[in-house]
Amino acid sequence: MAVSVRAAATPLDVGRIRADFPILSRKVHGKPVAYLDNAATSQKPRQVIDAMSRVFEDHNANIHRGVYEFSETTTAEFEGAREKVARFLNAASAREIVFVRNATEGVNLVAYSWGRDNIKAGDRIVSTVLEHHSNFVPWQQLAKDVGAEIVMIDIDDDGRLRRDQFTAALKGGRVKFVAITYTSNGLGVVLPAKELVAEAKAAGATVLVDAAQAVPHQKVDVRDLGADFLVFSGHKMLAPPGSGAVWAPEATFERMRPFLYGGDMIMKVSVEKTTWNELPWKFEAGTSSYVDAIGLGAAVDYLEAVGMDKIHEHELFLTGYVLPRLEDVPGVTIYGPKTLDDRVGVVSFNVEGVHPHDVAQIFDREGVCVRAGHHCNQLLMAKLDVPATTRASFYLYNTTEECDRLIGAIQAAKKVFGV
Amino acid sequence: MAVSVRAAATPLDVGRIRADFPILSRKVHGKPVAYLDNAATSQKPRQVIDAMSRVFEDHNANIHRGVYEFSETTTAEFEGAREKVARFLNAASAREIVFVRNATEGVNLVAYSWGRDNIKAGDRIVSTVLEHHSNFVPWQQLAKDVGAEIVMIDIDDDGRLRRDQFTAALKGGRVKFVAITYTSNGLGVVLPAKELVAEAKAAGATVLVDAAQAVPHQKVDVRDLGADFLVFSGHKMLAPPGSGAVWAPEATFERMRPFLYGGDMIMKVSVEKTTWNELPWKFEAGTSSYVDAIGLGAAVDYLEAVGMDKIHEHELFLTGYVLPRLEDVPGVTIYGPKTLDDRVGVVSFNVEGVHPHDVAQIFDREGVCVRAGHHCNQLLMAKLDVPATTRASFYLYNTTEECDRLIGAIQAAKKVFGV
Amino acid sequence: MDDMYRDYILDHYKNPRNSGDLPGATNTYHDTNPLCGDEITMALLIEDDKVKDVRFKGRGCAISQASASILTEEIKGKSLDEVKAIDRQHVLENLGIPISPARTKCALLGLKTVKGAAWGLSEWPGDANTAGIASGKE
Amino acid sequence: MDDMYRDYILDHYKNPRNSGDLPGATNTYHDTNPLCGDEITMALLIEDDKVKDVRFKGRGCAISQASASILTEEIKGKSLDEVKAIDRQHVLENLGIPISPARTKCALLGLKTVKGAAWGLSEWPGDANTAGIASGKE
Ligand SMILES: Cc1ncc(COP(=O)(O)O)c(C=O)c1O
Ligand SMILES: Cc1ncc(COP(=O)(O)O)c(C=O)c1O
Repeated sequence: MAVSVRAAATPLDVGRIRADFPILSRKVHGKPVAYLDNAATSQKPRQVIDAMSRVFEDHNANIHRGVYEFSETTTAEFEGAREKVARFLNAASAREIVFVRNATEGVNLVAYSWGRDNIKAGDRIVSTVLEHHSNFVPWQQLAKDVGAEIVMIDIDDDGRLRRDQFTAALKGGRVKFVAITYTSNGLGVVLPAKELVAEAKAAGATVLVDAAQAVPHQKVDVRDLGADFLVFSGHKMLAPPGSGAVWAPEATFERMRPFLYGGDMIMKVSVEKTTWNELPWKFEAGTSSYVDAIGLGAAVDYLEAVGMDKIHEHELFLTGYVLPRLEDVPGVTIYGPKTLDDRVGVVSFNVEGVHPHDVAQIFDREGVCVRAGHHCNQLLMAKLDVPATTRASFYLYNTTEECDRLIGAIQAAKKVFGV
Repeated sequence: MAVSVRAAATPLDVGRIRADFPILSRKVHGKPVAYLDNAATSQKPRQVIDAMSRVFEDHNANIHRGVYEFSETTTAEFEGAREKVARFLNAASAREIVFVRNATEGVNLVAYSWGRDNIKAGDRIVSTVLEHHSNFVPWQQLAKDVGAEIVMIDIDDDGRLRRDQFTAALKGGRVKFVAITYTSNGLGVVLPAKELVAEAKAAGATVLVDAAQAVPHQKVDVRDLGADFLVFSGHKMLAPPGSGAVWAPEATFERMRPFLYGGDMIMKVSVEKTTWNELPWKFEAGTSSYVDAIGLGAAVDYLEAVGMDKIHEHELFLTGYVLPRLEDVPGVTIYGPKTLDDRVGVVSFNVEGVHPHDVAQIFDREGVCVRAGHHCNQLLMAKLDVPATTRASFYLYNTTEECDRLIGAIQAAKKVFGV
Repeated sequence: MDDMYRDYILDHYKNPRNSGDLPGATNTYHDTNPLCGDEITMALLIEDDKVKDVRFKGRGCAISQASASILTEEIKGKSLDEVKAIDRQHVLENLGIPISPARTKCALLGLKTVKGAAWGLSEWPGDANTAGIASGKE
Repeated sequence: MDDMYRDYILDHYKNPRNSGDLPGATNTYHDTNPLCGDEITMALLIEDDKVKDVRFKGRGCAISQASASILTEEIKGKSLDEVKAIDRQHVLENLGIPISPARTKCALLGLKTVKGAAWGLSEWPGDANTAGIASGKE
């Protein structure tokens, strides 16, 4: 990343960006909302909301088979969204982009369709304690079903992946598959995904990269990354829930059996035999969530117009602003790296004497929205030996003023609990 | 159904209903749009569009785990939508409703989760030539994978299911599973689903009913029907694409393994073992399409306010209006029943000398949207021995004037082709 | 909110009543709310079908711990039948603060463990909803 | 639209040129567009690397049949290399009417069968898009 991570100012015109998000002018319990739960889901700009309503108001029709204007227009917008996603990820073609509901469905698609045919008894699957449940449980269950073995890679005290363990696991042999996250949703750590992929591939493994927390926050280039599969969700990047994609090279998708069977993914059906549609439709059965996908296309337009490098820099600016202030509050423990290297704007912490749920509840009264819990990271919680953490996570529309309110809300919680 | 099927007038105030659908005032090629492709997907009323935008503008947050107002409000609306769907179907509880993207995903959920564990080599699966690909291909592929056998039930010349064949198939023994549609999307035939379910269950089979064309058009009561599984899509019933559900009794869902694995469907995750969340969340992995589901809740409200019996009667009124006029056009062949008994407002036909694609293209110029093709019914097309049909399908907002324009468009097509 | 962290709630949280081990307990039940990490072990000493004594150990949020603490005070001396009859509504009312759906499981974990102990369970019998105790989704 | 069903298109549809069997054909290729049921069998008589004669049989929409008919007129007498070089753009322009994405496969089925025959294929080699012939989704 050629981004200065010590920026003393943000490169974004945040005021102008905020004006695009209707929800950001809302009040909660009489206070302006400070939405700091972006790792869970992002808010949506007017441009995305309108792109979706416009379909319904102007030219809604089922896609792909209608020989009439509405259907052709909607199909063009839907396939146009796919082109945008392909371009955004620097994919070789739109045929490498399969739309799914979310990153979770994407991982499961790969597990059912590629995994069941390729992972055998005795094979090893490498995963990490940083994984979101969505990129661990599908592999755990597949391993159980076929008799494969899961090898877990740990983190160091700073929350960084134990590269030595990763290398040793690959050296151990029999590693058929590696499931790694690009960016940890629990700690904000960015993994050296490109290096890990190269190392895994050199050892003969197939690699899936969970980019659910990467694609929204940094420029991700699938050709540069070199993985076999990459998944992400639209709802974390200004798009509606219900949008997301699996990327894979065409040759990989071609060799895979379909996942869901039904309308639109078939070519010819007879009682005896069915043949499949071309890519990417072979993997999209039934009526797509086409309005959500069109929303994703509008979100990509929005993010590109702002600039991914600037968004990343803005988040690091906020993280750099909040970390020292957080460290200054007595009784606060921060989990994960305290520097800005290889990091995104996710800050997990706990307040001594106050359970994260109580922290979040008191924050809510202050209009500050954060997440409290295990963040679908129970393996990480076990490693950190805490039941839960409080997590603040930033996006392009957040401000230092909101960071101040976060610190203020911690003071409020400490006051209520007398700690 | 206690509905008079010979109604000479509609029970609906269609003008008032149309005012709720912004798209219906659109023009296509200079003509007011006559949207007659409702079996493919329906249009959306302002109430549904607004319910969705409101989430984004007012209280969007990821559901289920947020201890703050936005998340609690969105969760309440999402789970409220589930309650509405449960009530609409007369389900015993909201825990019987699993949200999925569409009917197709619903069938696949049952095939992967129930089917793989219960259908064995040598078992028979009964299906029909009326099935949409989405309720045939998943079973065909499962049968292939496990070595089960598919038994197809034919239709008579009127498009009605061959009850004798159905009974004989069950008598033949070894029938483990029956996959039947409630209503044919190709011919508009309503099957005697309750009787078929009872007969199949008496023979010891498990039954899935594809209600994708039933739930939008008639009152469907899952308790009365008595099936083991029922699936439908929201987008055909005024709701956005991306919404839909699988219904099954709790005990059935309890006994099934999960389908998709990941966030939100788990209870406790450790490296060794994962336990599942309660119903229905056990089957909803990752971030739900919660805004689409909230749209489905608003659609159910709308349909209930209008009244399902009246909607059904209105569609039969239009069908009764159009069928004789269609029969009067020389060169037109109608497929499916020409009476109004056990029927919905789907009318399939061909015009001699004009391919359905050319028919639909010329209709488009007249502002009339219909579907031309195989309607994901290739087994039915083979049975009818036609490559494709032209299909007009009605919903609560259609009018006799639009029916007249349909007939006029046929005349236009005939004129262009000189037939 | 201010309503939620009332003095008596915070007092029960910081100074839980009937806290600790109960040597000689006849019925013990442990449960967790894995979604937020709340944990409670409830120990009862039952004699003549009555709750002769009760102690609990736990960790978790103020709501779960205060609710358990309040409940232990209430059940001491009650008959087993009375304890089994306590319902969620009662517990929520007794807490005396507004509980949002997201916190309901926290507020009811104490009751769940009391019931588990009263019925002499070792594991919870299926869906907590079915048992009419916990509710909603965490 | 009026633009689409021009007289010459309808004429080619109703009176297809080079229609029927071609006894002695050296290269024959059949393909379908399963999504709408269009079918075309293209038969070529190749001599000295030239298309000496061509006939086709088909059923389907006006666009697919007229496009095939027009194409047969064009390729007769051409060298194999010239035929192999015909691209989709040329066929669409030659048709002379606006073709929407939904109808592109109809318009290009004729070309696909001509190419299949010219290359002496028995089955299409993978994805039609890859082969640079058909396009978009039906
Ligand atoms: C009878 C029937 N079943 C299933 C489906 C599939 O619905 P979806 O595409 O929404 O999954 C349809 C839609 O055309 C249908 O008509
Ligand atoms: C790293 C990571 N992977 C996967 C997911 C799952 O995303 P979704 O719930 O959209 O499927 C998340 C979302 O929290 C995530 O942060």
